[in-house]
Amino acid sequence: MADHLLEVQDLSVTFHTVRGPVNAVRNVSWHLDRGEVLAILGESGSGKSVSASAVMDLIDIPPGEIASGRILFEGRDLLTMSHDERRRINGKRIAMIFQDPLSHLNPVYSVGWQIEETMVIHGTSRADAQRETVALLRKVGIPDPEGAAVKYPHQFSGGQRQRLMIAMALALRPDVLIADEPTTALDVTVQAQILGLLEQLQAETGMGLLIITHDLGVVAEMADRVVVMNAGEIVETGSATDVYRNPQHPYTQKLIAAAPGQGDMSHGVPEQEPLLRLTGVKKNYGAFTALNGISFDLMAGETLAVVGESGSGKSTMAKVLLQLEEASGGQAEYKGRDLLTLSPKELFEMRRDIQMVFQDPTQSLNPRMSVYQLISEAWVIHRDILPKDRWKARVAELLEQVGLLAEHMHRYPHQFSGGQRQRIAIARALALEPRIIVCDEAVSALDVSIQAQVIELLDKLRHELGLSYIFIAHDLPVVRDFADRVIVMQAGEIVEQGSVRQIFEAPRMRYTQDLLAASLDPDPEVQAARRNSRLEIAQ
Amino acid sequence: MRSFLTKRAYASLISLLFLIVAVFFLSRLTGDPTNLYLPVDASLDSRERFRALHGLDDPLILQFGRYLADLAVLDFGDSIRRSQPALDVVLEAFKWTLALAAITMTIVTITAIVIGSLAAFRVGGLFDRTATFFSLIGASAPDFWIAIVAIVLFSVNLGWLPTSGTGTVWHWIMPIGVLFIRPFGLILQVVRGAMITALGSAYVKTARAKGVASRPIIFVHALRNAMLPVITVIGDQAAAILNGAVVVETIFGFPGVGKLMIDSILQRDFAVVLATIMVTAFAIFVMNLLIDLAYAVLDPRIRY
Amino acid sequence: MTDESPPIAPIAEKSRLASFWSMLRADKFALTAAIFLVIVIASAFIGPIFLEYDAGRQNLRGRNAPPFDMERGWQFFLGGDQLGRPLLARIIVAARNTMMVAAGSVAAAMIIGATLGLIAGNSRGRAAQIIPRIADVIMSFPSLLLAVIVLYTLEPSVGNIIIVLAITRIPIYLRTTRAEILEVRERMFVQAAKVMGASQSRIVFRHMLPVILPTLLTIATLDFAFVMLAESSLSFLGIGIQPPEITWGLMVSQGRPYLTNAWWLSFWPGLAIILTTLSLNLLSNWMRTALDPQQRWRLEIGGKKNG
Amino acid sequence: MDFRKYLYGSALALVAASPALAQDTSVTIVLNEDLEVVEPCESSRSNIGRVLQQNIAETMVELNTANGSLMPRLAESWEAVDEDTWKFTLRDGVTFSDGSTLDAADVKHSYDRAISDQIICEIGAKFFGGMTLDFNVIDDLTFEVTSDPAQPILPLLMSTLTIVPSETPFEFMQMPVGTGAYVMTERNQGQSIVLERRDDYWGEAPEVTKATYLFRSDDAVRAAMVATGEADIVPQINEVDATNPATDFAYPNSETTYVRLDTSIAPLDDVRVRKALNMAVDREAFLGTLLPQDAVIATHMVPPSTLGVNPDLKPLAFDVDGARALLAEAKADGVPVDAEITMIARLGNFPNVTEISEALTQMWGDIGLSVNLRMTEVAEWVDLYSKPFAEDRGPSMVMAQHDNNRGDPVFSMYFKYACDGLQSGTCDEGLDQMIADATAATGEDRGPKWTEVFNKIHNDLVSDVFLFHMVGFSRVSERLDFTPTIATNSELQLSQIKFK
Repeated sequence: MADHLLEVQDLSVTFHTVRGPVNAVRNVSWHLDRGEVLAILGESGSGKSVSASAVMDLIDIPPGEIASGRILFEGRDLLTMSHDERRRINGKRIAMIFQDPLSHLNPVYSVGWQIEETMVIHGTSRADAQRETVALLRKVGIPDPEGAAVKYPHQFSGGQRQRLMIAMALALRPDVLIADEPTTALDVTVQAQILGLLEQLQAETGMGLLIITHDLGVVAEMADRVVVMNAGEIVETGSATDVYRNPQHPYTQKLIAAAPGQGDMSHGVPEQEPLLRLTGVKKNYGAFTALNGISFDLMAGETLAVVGESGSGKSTMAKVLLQLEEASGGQAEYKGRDLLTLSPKELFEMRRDIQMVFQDPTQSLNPRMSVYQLISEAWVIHRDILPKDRWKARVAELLEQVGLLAEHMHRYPHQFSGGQRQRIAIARALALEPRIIVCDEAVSALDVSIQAQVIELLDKLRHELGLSYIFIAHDLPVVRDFADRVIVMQAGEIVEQGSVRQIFEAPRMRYTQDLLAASLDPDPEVQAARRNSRLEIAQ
Repeated sequence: MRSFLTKRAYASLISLLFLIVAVFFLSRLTGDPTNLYLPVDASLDSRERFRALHGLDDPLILQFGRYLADLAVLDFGDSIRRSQPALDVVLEAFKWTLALAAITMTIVTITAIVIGSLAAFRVGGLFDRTATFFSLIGASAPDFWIAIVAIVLFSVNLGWLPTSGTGTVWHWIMPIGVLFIRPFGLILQVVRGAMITALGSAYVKTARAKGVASRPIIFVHALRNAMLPVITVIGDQAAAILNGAVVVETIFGFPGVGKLMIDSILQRDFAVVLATIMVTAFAIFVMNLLIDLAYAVLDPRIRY
Repeated sequence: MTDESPPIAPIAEKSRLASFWSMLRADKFALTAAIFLVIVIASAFIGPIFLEYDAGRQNLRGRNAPPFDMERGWQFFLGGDQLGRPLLARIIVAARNTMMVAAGSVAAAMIIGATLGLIAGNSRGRAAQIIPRIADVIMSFPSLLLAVIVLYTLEPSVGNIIIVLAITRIPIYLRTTRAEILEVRERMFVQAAKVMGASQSRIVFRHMLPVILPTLLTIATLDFAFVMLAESSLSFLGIGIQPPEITWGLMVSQGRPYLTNAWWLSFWPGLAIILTTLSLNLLSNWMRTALDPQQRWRLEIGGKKNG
Repeated sequence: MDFRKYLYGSALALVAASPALAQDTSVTIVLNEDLEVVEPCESSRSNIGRVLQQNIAETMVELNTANGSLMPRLAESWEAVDEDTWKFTLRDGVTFSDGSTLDAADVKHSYDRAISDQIICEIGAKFFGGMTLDFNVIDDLTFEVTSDPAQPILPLLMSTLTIVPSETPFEFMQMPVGTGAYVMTERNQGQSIVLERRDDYWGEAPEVTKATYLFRSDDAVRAAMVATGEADIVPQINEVDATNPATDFAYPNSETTYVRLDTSIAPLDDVRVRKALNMAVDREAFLGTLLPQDAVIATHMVPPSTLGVNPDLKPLAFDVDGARALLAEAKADGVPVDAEITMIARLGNFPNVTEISEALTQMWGDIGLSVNLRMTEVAEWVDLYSKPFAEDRGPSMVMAQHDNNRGDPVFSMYFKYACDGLQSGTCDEGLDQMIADATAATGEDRGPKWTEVFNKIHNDLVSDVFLFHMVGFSRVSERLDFTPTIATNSELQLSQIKFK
C-alpha cells in the first residue's frame, strides 16, 4: 500500500452549515503513482474537488471537518501533520492548478513575482528564483519571458494565464500536480494546447498528475485511470478505456450516454423562403471591427448554429440582431422589414417575435424576482398577449412545458439548480410566443447530463412550437447533435457555412478543420488515434 | 496620465467656480457684517463709513466682479475682522488642520486595517464581535460629549494629559483620540468587509496551495486587493477632517480651519469663508489625486 | 446535484409580513433592536400627546434632580434637567422631533439623491456630466454655512433643519446610486428585460432599483445615525434646533455644561442616540440579509431552528 | 512642518513635567476668544481690551470703577477752561515701547486715528460719535480740547482713548505700541499672545514679568485649565463650573440684562400690559438657580455704582393674579392681549440665556399671554435689536445685555430710550428732553437729573422688563493674589496681579 505516491483512504469530509451538516464526500479512496495520470470525473456537486482540497489543506476547519480517513503522501499521513509541515509540502512537493486562472492569479502582483514567491517561500534565493522564473515562462510557451515576468495577469489571454499557473505550479518540480478543471471555459484549440503542454511536462518530469474534470473528452485525452464520482461517493474506478467501453455503474452509463456528439446528424429543413435574412451586417467599436459583413439566412423551424472561438464575434452578432447594440451597417430582413432600422414602436413589436436565452441563467434572471414574476413580466410589458386572470395558469403551463412544476412559481431563482434555472429562462422566452430564439451559449455552463436534457427540451419545443433557433456555441459536439446548419466565425467574419453534415464530415476551410481536430471525443481510443495522427502530422 | 490630470483639474475648476458663486451670493443673505463688527451703539454715520471702507455699499454684482478680478491675480481679499490678507489667515489655520488630519488618518488607517483584517480572518469570532461592537458604540456617541468626558477624565481627574492647546505631543493625544473614533469605526467595517471578500477569493486559495503562511496571505495577498474600497472611504473621511473638525477644534482650542470657518461664518468675514473653502477644496483636490495615484499603484489594472 | 432534485424543500407560502416576522425572530440582536426602535417610534407618535405639558413644565427650584428617585413620579426616574423638567418625559417627547429630523432628512436626501443618481447613471448625455458636478459642489459647500444661511434667512424650525441636513447628505446617495447603476445596467438580467421589450422606466424601477435599494437602505440606516449626531453638533455650535423645541441632540448639547455636576442631563439623551444608532446598525445588517432572496434562507432556516 | 518642532519640543517638555509653569513671576491667562486684531483703538472690545488696555496701551485718565472717580494716568491733571474746553497736562518722561517720548501730538494723533475713515476704530464709533473735538497743543505736555457740542464728561471720555505714538500709520497695527508696562513679544493666531514686562516703564514695575494669553472657547475647558495647573487666571468661567471657593470668585461684570419692549406696537403699547409682563416674572426664582446667587435684581439700565442711580426704586412685585387682572382690564379696553408676542434672545449672549428665556416665556404664558420664543444667532439678533426696525414687525420683545462700566448713564440712556436711540423701544418727548438736560448737566446737578430719568422710565413708562445686574465668575490660581472686580470684564491690568 505504502508504495503509492499519493493515496487517499476512506476520506469523509463534512461541512457544517446553517442548514445542518452536509457530507461533501464519503469514504473516498484513490491513489496516484509517479508518472501516472488519474482523472476524477464528476459533475458539479459530486464532490470531485473535495479530496484534492483536503490534500492541499484548503478546507476551512470549521465549517469543514474531516470526519474520517487518511491521506498518505509517500507513506506519511498529511492529516496528522502540523500546518507548517503541510505548508512546506504544498507548492514544493504537491502543486495545484485551478479552473479560471484569472481569478486564481492575484491581480495586483506581477506574474513574475507570483511565480518567484512559490520558490522564495520554499527557500530559493530571490535572484535564483528570478532566473528560474524566466526559464519556466519560456518552458510553458510564454512569448518574451523576460518582459512577461513584469506583466500582470490581466495582460495575458486566458490560455496564457493557465500556462502561467502551470509555470507557477511546476516551479519546484513537484512530485504531484493536481489540475482542477484546468481547461474548462477555454476555447477548444487552446484546451488542446494546454492539455498537450501538461502531457509534455509530465513526460519530462515524471510527476503524478491528477486531473479533476467533468469532461469525458479530457478524460479520454489524458487519463490512464479514472475515478467516477457522484453525490460525494466514488461509483466506479478503472482504466479510462475500460470505464468508457464497459461502464458498470448506472450513473457512469448515464453520463457516457449523455456525452454529446454521438447521435445522428440532422438532415436539415426543407428549402424555403428564409424567415430572417442578414446581409452585410457590420459592427465597429471605434477602430475595432467586431463584425465585418455578416450575411446568412434562417429558415422557419431551423436550428442555425454559430460556432467560433471567443472573440470571433458570435455574441456581438446576437446583440446586434436583438438591438442591444446598434449595428454599424447592413440589414436584417424579417417579415419584410429591416430589424436594424426599426422605430421604437416597431422594435417593441419585434421583441415578441425574437427572444434570447443567455449563457448564464444565474445572471440573466433577476435574483429579486420570483419565477412567477420573471415569467409573467412578459405580459406586463406586452399587455395584449394575455389577460391578467390567466397569467397564473399560463405560468404553470409554461413551467410544465419546460419540465418544471407549477408549484415552483413562487420560488426565487437561487433555489434552483443551474439546469432548472436555464429552463426558467427558456420558459420566460416562451412566454412571448416568439418565432426565433437566440441561444447565446445557452448550455455551455451546464453539466453534461443536464446539457443533454436542455438540448432535448429545446428540440422538443422546436417541434411543438415551430421555433427557429440561432444557437451560438463553442462546443462542437453539442452543435453536431442539435444543429441543422452551421456557421463558422472567425475574427468577425463568416469563414464557412453549410449543413451540419457538410461542416462536420467535409470541412473545407483550414480553420474549421482545426476546430474539429481540437475538439475532444469522449472515446479514449478515438482520442488516442487523433493524438497519434497529430504526432504524425507534427513529424 | 497628463490628459487625465488636465481633465480632472478642469472639472474641479468648474466645480470650484460654481462653489464660489454659490458661497459668495448665498453668504450675503446672512446679513451685513457692519452690524456685527461695530458696537450696537455705533452711530448710523460710522456704519456708513464702515460700509464704504470695505466696499459693502456697492451693488453685490460689482462686489463679486471685484472679487473675481482680485482672485485672478491670486488676491483672496482681506479679512475684515483681522485686517490681514484672508489667505494668510487661512493658511496659518490650515497648517494645523492638515497636521491633525494627516496624523489622525494615518493612525486610523493603520489600526483599522490591522484590526479589521484580523477580525475578517475569524469572522464571528470573539475578536471580531468585540471590535465591531466597540467601533459601533464609539461612532454613535456625539463627539463633543466624548471630548468633554475625556477632558474631565484624563486632564482633571487623572491629570495625565493637558486639557487643550497645541504645545506638546501630549496636547495632540485627546483631539486625535476624539477625531479617531468615527472614521475608525467606519473604516474598520469597510476593511473587514473587503477583507472577508478578499480572503474568500480564488487567488488566496492559490497562495495557500503554494504553501504561503497565514500572515503573508492576510497582509500581502489579500490586503492589497482589499485596499481599493478602503482607500475610497479613507479619502472621504480625510476630506471630512480637512473640511474642518469644528467640534474638536473648538473644544480643544485647536487653531484649525474648522474653528476659523465657523468663526468667520458667524462674524460674516466673507473673504475668509471663501478663502477657506478654496484652500480646503484645493487640498481635497490634491488628496483625491493622491488617492487615484494610490489606486494605480495598488492595482495595476487601473491606468489613467 | 442533479437537475431534477430541487435543492431545498418547498417553503410553505406565507404572507410577506409573517415571513419577515419569523426572519426577525431568527436574529435575536435584530429583534431587540427592532423592539427598541418600535418603542422609540411609538414615543415619537404618542409621547407628545400625553407628555408635552409635563415635559415643558419648568420648576426652577427643583432643577437638576438626580435620577432613580421615584418620589417625584416616574417621569423623574431619569432625573430632572436644568429647568427642573422631567428628563424621561422630555426624552420621550423629544423622540418625535429627533425622528422627524433624522427620518425627514434621510428620506429627502435619499429620494433626491437617488433620483439624480438614477438620471446620471442611465443618461449618456449631458446630465451624466453635470449631475456628478452638482454632487461635488454640494460636497464642498460648508454645511455650517448652509445652516447659518437657513437659520438667518428662514428660522431654525424642524423643517428647516431637515432641509439643511438633507442637502448635505444628497451627494452620498447620488454618488452611490450612480456608481451602482453604472454597474447594474451592464448586468445580464437588464439585457434580458430589454430583449423582452421592457421600457426604460420599467428597467429602472423594476430591475435596477430593487437591486440597489438594499445598498441605499443600508446607507440610510447608517446615515440616520449620522444625521442625529450632526443635528447634535449643530446644536452644540448654536446653529441647530432652538428651544423650546427639543431633540435629543439639543438635550445633550444643553446638558453639556453640567457634565461634571449633573451628568444625567446629557447622559440619557446621549444614550438614547447611541442605542438608536446601534439598533439601526443591527437592523440594517439584518435587513441586508432579509431583503436578499439569496441570503434570506439564513434567517428562514435559523427561524425554524429557533422557533 | 511645525509639527516636527512640536515633537522635538515635547521631549523637553516631558522632562520639564508637562504643563508646569516655567517661572514664578509669569502668569497664564485663558480667554474665551482670540483677539482678531491687536490694535489699541479697538480696545473697547472686551476681548481686545483685556489684553491691551493699560497693559500695552494706556489712557490719559483712568476710571476707578469702585467709586466712579477719575484717576490720573498719562495725564497728570486736567481742568475745565470754559463750558466746552478742557485743558490737560501730560506726565513728563513717559516713553512708548518703540522708544519715542509721549507728547501732546501723540494724543491728538490717537484721537485722529480713533475717528478716522480709513480704519474705523471701535473706540471712535462707540465713544466719540456725534461730536467734534478740536485739539489745541500748547506745548509738548499741555494741550486744550474744545468739544462741539459741549462735553461735561470729557475727562471720562478720555478714559477710553488709548494713546499711540504719532508715527502710527492709519492702518491696524500688527505689533501694538504703547506706553504701558508690557510689550507684546509673541503672537500665534488662534492660540496665544505673550506680553513681557518693559524695563523703561514710567511707573512702578509690576510683579508679573511675563503673561501668556491662551484662547479656549469652551467654558468647561477653561475652568479645567486652572484646576490642572495649565493656567492661572480665567476671567470668565461658567457658574456651574465655579465649584471651588478657594479659586473661584464672583464679580459684578457691569452687564445688565433686560427685555426691551417695542412700545410702538399693540399690545405692548399699553402700559398695563407692560406692567403685567413685569409682574409675571418671578425674579427671585432665578437667583441661585439659573443665575448666580450674587446677581442683583435690576431696576436700572446701568449698574448700581453709576451716577444718579436711585436705590429706592423697587421692581414690581411678582404677582400672577395682579398681572392677570391688569391684562383683563386692558382686554376690556380693547387691547389685543391675545396677540402672539415674539420674544427674541441671542444664542450665547450670557450663560443660561436659553434656559432663562425659556423660563421667562413660561412665566408669561402663566399669566395668559401668548409668547413665542425665538433664539437667534448674533447677526440676526443685532438686526432685530437695532434700528431701523422692520416695517411689518409684530409685537416683539428683545432680551439684551447692556454693559456700562463707565460710571455715567450718558453712555446708555440716549441709545436705549431716546426716540432716535438706536436700540430704543420707547419714544416719549418728555423723556427725550429730560435725557438731553441730564446729558448737558454738569457738577452737582447731573446726578439728580439722571435720577429723574430713571424714575420716569421705571415708574411711569415701564418701558422694559429689567432683570438682573449680572455677575461673572473667574477662576484664579491659589498662587496669585488677585481679585476680579467690575473692571475685569473689559480690562485686566497685569500690574494688579500679585504673587502670594
